Amino acid sequence: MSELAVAMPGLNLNNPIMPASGCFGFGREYSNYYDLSELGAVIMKAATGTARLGNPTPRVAETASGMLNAIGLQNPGVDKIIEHEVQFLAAYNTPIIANIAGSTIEEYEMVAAAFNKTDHVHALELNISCPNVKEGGIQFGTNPVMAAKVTERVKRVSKLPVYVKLSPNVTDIVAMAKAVESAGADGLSMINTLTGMQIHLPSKRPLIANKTGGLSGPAIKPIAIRMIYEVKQRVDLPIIGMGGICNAEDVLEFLLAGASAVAVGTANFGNPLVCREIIADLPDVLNRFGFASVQEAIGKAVFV
Amino acid sequence: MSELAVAMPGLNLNNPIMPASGCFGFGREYSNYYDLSELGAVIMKAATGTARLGNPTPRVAETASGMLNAIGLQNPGVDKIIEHEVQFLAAYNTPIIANIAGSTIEEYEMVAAAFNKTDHVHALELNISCPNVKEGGIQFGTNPVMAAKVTERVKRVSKLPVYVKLSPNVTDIVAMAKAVESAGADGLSMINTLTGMQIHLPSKRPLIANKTGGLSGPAIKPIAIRMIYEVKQRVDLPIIGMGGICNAEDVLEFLLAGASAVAVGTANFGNPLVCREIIADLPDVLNRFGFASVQEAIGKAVFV
Amino acid sequence: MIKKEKLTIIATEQIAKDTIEMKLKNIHVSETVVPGQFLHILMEGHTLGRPISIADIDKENHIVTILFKVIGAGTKRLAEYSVGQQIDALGPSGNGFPLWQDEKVTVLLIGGGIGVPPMYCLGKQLAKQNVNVIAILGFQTAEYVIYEEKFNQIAETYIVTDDGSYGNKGFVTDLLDQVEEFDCYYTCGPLPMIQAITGKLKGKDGYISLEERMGCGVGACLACMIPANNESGYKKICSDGPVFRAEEVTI
Amino acid sequence: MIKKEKLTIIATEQIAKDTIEMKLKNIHVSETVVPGQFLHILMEGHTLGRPISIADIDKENHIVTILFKVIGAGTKRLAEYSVGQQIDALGPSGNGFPLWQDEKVTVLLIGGGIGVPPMYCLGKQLAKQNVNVIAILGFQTAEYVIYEEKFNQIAETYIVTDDGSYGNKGFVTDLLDQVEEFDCYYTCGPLPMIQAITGKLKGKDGYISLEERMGCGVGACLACMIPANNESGYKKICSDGPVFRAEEVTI
Ligand SMILES: Cc1cc2nc3c(=O)[nH]c(=O)nc-3n(C[C@H](O)[C@H](O)[C@H](O)COP(=O)(O)OP(=O)(O)OC[C@H]3O[C@@H](n4cnc5c(N)ncnc54)[C@H](O)[C@@H]3O)c2cc1C
Ligand SMILES: Cc1cc2nc3c(=O)[nH]c(=O)nc-3n(C[C@H](O)[C@H](O)[C@H](O)COP(=O)(O)OP(=O)(O)OC[C@H]3O[C@@H](n4cnc5c(N)ncnc54)[C@H](O)[C@@H]3O)c2cc1C
Ligand SMILES: Cc1cc2nc3c(=O)[nH]c(=O)nc-3n(C[C@H](O)[C@H](O)[C@H](O)COP(=O)(O)O)c2cc1C
Ligand SMILES: Cc1cc2nc3c(=O)[nH]c(=O)nc-3n(C[C@H](O)[C@H](O)[C@H](O)COP(=O)(O)O)c2cc1C
Ligand code: FES
Ligand code: FES
Repeated sequence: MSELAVAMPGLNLNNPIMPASGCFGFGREYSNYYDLSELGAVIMKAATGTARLGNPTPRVAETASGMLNAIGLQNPGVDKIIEHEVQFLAAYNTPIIANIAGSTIEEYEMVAAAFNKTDHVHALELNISCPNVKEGGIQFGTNPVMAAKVTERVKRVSKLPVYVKLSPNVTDIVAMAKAVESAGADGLSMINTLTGMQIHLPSKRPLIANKTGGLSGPAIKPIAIRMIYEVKQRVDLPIIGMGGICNAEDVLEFLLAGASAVAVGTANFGNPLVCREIIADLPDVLNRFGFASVQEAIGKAVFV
Repeated sequence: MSELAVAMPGLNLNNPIMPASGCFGFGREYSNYYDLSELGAVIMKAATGTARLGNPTPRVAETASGMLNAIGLQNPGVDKIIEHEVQFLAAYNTPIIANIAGSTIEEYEMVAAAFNKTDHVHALELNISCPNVKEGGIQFGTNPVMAAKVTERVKRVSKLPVYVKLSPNVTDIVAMAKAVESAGADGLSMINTLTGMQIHLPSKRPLIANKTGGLSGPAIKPIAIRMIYEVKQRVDLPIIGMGGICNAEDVLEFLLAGASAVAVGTANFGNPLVCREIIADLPDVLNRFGFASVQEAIGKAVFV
Repeated sequence: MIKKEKLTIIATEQIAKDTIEMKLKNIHVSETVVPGQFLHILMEGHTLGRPISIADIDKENHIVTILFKVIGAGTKRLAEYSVGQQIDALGPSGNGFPLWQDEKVTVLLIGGGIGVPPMYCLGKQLAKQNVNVIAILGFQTAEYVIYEEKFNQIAETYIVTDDGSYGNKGFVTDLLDQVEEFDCYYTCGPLPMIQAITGKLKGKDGYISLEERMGCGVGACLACMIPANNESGYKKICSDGPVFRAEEVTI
Repeated sequence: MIKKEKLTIIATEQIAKDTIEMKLKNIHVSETVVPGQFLHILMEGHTLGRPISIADIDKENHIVTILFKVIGAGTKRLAEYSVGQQIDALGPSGNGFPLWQDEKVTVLLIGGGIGVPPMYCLGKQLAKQNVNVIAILGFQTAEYVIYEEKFNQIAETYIVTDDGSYGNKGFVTDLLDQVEEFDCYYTCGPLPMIQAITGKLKGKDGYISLEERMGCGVGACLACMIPANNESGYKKICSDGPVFRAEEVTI
């Protein structure tokens, strides 16, 4: 196994770097910048049961060392994604992870089941930061019972390993992780964005038309590292870590905290080549800090 | 009433700017930089029942647009604070707010009662981001029942108005605010720091000796604004807003979101004169965005 | 094709109130850019790029000109850059204006405020291709007027200011009836201006250049949507635009 | 007295591996600083100040010199500043070394790595006051050696490197028995070095300069504590230190 390779349920990655869901579309645009086969894997933009148009604009705003977004799950629906986008990505030599979302458990099931139809998707990332319309709009991801239920139901219909993507907007991240672990999750993906708001002074309105948006970028990295650390101490699932990663040093910090692989989101916007550059830099950074391989660095922070 | 003045329970502020607890000590050091009477009020470093030595060092770390701290409530104990520090601050023409902390409800009560002995303290800020040693170390501030209980008990013993300082490390900030409102809180102070971690790559250890620390600074401002917005829609208490404020524009953003006054923490470290400079800039910023006074701007963001 | 490029600043100057003109040297951008395209400028310390239109192209010397108004942290920072420094940008980004090449054609350019620069880039190209160009340029006040002489060289030019402190008083739309017949119009400026223009000129062949807050600048993040009358129901301003046929999108 | 000051960079040069020497002009700092004090350097884009010791003082020309090692984001950024630019800093910060003024006194200065510069500042002052100065300076390797000639002018100087690539091979403590009798020692450098020295020289009159990660740099935030044998049980490095009597604090 090469120094950068990592194996996780359903995923044999040549390296631990993947673009984060929603920050890379379905790869088409970035395929103009470099060969997507260089990536550890690609995590696609969220898929829902039917096409969604998303939120009104503005949908993004810059914040100190971060950004807010409220795209609103805009996507062409799972069938078109499988037909056009998975087809496009399948031409590259890189595993595909499908991020799935829904407004009801039934929609999650339907989307998960749809991905059984293709052989090109290697894992599901279950995005539970969505409001459950049947439960008064409470997010699946902020209630351990609801999170466990949707995980269990998706596991039941899907033939693929399921990585549950945890929301950081919770009092007890370990309780959330444990809930989805006992519901059968194969892995965790963390963290999604923190809910934030910015008010535009001239208009006195929230800058994001949706009022609130998800905070991402380097600003949230300390929160991501803390949550991964906490979960890793108490839960046995492999973790895809994310939140503010910009360079290979950041990747090593996530590996040390307990992530087995990482996703890079917001940083793609400041530099479309960032994933490729991180992959190129990673061997040096590993060696500089005394690791022979990615596998060796996972969870190696010293907490005593 | 002057354009910058604000009245809140127990506090007649000449302006809405106060240094945040823990970021200004007891004012002595910053009194070398400017006259503390210029401040709207001073919020003192947390007081506990007896002297505490705090956490091992390193206690601070820089993060992207923010910092982590785990000072650990180091303070000389409430009696010495009243004797020496309140005495020192009383010489200035600015209201004093005492931040109080404890490991048990009894300690909070004891500290709150102690501040009845002096006439120089105008309000209490109840710091509930402390572990309750009698309840397995769960933070008072992450459990609505515990938060309400400590608020009620402190209200019962204290003659001063009580501003409860909410922790942002919760799933439902509105539930926390409502809990302390019904327990008799006179106001809210929000937000305290978000729990974070940074791993030092050369040593592979958390950079903060306490492992986790509280994230503050501009990085968290969008989270603070969102939480103040959410609480302001549902709870009637006046709010002291804080989290990443660096300049007068930031202050206006907090006022618009619903804060009646603000506290400036981390920014003092980058510029010891920051509170004074914000006070000087605030009239211009209010006027530029069409407000005749601070009072007029409070809660004036348009959310429809 | 859009690429990540380093551009070297060879001149930077304030040419009107809060308005900076910057000349940038770069082979790829200068050789491939067409009027209407923009640079997505990436600056250290800023999470998101700043889209700025190309205002002039000098292919021979490998120079492109941008004009920007200092309105927030990013443009303030950009204004502080000095000659010799390099900036990172994605470019040329987006799709440009369709071009006529016929001396019997008359086009009307309508620019508002900082929407004027891309109109100049377009007008200069059209004039070179022997098209008749008329330009209506609107500014808040006299202090913000830019590129008047340059426009005079390529077009019959009308200036309006909101307060009448320079040129005609009023809005660009006030002049629409006063200019001669045209075959096609192009416009760039604040959204209310564009809405007024497309309203008044309904049925006319027209192209509009739109703005929206952007994330990626390349079409991947779906930040910059505009409702459209196509199958998917939307277009992306960064990659399908910023130039659209007037009736193609819903503004 | 500590103030917030702007200092103008009048020279900046790399003088050893990863090591920058920077000369800064400022009246207040240069006139009031004493050896052992530091500047708490504030840089845009950085939440916290960077404490850097004063390495040399030129009161006549209002210049102070700092030397710093590029180890992270802040010192990297500082190394990019150029002549003419200004930096913000709080200073002079902290308390300096107590000074002797007696030609019968011999002092030993022990500096390790980037702890050498404040030792030079002190040694130069003591030499001026006719004190006999001996200096032991330790570096990782030859590439990091700094200020050797300067020390030769003011002190009997011994250089050691960890790997023997320059001077003696070994640690500064290896030389403690070999130097002549001294009345008092001063030391600044990595904590393990200071611990070894205070251990070996227990009972001797000695002063140590300590480092800790700082928040405010002025004594308000309680970030930079060191356990001490006083009533409160601690001292603050930024405002009570960074210089302490060896037995006053617990390291
Ligand atoms: C296709 C296109 C071409 C443009 N061409 C020009 C030009 O030639 N000259 C010029 O001065 N301006 C132009 N703009 C507007 C310009 O991008 C914004 O003024 C600029 O990004 C503001 O950045 P800031 O950091 O100063 O403002 P801030 O308000 O601090 O910016 C915060 C964020 O909002 C975004 N933003 C703010 N205003 C706008 C806006 N009007 N449109 C899009 N994003 C915005 C910024 O990009 C940034 O992400 C263009 C916009 C688009 C979309
Ligand atoms: C009183 C005092 C005097 C000093 N004098 C000098 C000097 O003359 N020359 C010199 O090169 N260095 C000196 N140092 C160490 C210097 O402050 C750090 O090397 C520097 O702050 C590192 O900043 P960075 O951004 O490059 O590193 P980063 O690791 O990126 O810094 C992150 C944070 O950690 C802090 N930090 C990192 N290392 C240290 C350290 N060793 N001590 C204190 N804080 C640290 C930084 O200030 C910053 O807040 C001194 C430290 C102290 C406390
Ligand atoms: C513009 C944008 C769109 C996003 N869309 C999705 C999405 O569709 N599904 C999802 O699970 N996460 C989505 N995310 C969250 C990211 O995948 C990631 O978890 C988060 O941004 C933290 O990583 P970062 O700081 O590297 O961006 C989105 C983030 C951004 C910035
Ligand atoms: C070094 C430091 C010490 C703090 N100590 C306290 C404290 O003793 N009590 C308290 O309620 N909050 C404390 N806080 C939190 C601040 O008062 C404030 O709520 C938080 O830092 C957010 O504001 P800011 O981003 O402006 O710093 C501390 C913050 C910092 C950075
Ligand atoms: S800015 Fe990302 S799609 Fe247009
Ligand atoms: S750094 Fe704040 S007390 Fe020393």
